[in-house]
Amino acid sequence: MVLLGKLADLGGAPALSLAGPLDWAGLKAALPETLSEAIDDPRVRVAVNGALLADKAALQAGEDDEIALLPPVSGG
Amino acid sequence: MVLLGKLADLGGAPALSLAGPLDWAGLKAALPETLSEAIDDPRVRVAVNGALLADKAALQAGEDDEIALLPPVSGG
Amino acid sequence: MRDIRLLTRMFIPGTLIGPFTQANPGLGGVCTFVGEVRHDQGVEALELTHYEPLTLPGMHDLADRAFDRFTLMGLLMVHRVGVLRPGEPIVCVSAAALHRRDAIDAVDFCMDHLKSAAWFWKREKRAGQWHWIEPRAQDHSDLARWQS
Amino acid sequence: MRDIRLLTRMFIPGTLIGPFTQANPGLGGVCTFVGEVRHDQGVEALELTHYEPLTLPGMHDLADRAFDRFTLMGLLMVHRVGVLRPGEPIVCVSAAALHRRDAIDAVDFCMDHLKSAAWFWKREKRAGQWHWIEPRAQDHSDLARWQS
Repeated sequence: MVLLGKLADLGGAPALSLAGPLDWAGLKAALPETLSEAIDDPRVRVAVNGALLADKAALQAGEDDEIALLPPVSGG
Repeated sequence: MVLLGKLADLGGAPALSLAGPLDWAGLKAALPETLSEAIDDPRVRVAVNGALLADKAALQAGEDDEIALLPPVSGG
Repeated sequence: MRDIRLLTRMFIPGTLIGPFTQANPGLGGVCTFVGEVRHDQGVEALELTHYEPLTLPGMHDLADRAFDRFTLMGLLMVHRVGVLRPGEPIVCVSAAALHRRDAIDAVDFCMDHLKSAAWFWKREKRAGQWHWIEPRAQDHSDLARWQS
Repeated sequence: MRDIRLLTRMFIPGTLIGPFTQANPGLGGVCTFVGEVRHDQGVEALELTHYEPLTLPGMHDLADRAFDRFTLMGLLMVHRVGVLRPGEPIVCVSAAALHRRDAIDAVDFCMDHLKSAAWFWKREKRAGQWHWIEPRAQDHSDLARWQS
């Protein structure tokens, strides 16, 4: 799993390994609490293997999938 | 007197010497007919010694003044 | 001529723009914007993080939209990632077109979208500490200009 | 840093823009537009006539208005006069500012005004004959964009 921007600080690292398969509830349960809460922000997007999910709550990731958690991008 | 743009073609040269003093009627009378007619176009501006006249019909130029006849500038 | 790149090292915009201009013979005009890291009070460095699988495709998608929207001969879009010092170039967008309006508007369009819709996260170092930069309301109003 | 020039000889825009950028340390962005003589069908050359006592002061007046209207650190405005061949640069406007919107808008503003309100008369040579270029309606609509 890849954590971008300030989510990397909350996760303590830019990448984490979690055991799959994972749905959204399973992912949140596997993360530190502050990170788990932060990714509920509707501006946080989720990508699986480089493809953005339209609805992150519909996440279904397998053992070898790369999940990216993407906070809002920074201003100019 | 300095003729710019296509007015130089009508005058046959980019510069002419005329005897002063000259007002607008005197200037028009001293020029070739096609040029004299062309400068009546309201878009033609007149400058004396580098200063644009607000009303070219009010021209009053002395012996050593430089009169410039300026047609509309070209498009981009 | 289309040249879209993410660069991890310092670059000199002139070394990109000269060849880009040469590569578009017959152009009427070239508009170029170069953004540099500002010398903001107390800022020692700026770091840009990106997510490779989204960032570069996102820039290509933006280039596609610019080519659809404007009549362009060429588009150069280069963005730095990594750690930058104040004064270093961070972004360079150059558009070549037959007519100046297309060239200028394409650069304006790409910059507004790169700044606010591209996948970059920035943090700046002040007094030895890194601070994340938040989204800005201004960026959304810049984008709204193009939604007609 | 303000650099306003009429040039009678061929110039290389990069040789002006590099030093201009260097002369404005601390800038956030530089926008540059370079216009070249287009390879229009059958056009062999373009000649620009100017009237020295009006043209250069007119460019300085335009620069004054750009500085009044936008928050700029520097402005470079260079225009060719004389006989030019297709592909040669004819105009280069570069604006340096803390913020990109000022830099881009200042270049757009100066180009719209240079093209239609500056004292240049152009003629082009086709099949060995010179033909004067008339004013265009498009230029007036470009100018109207700034009258608010």
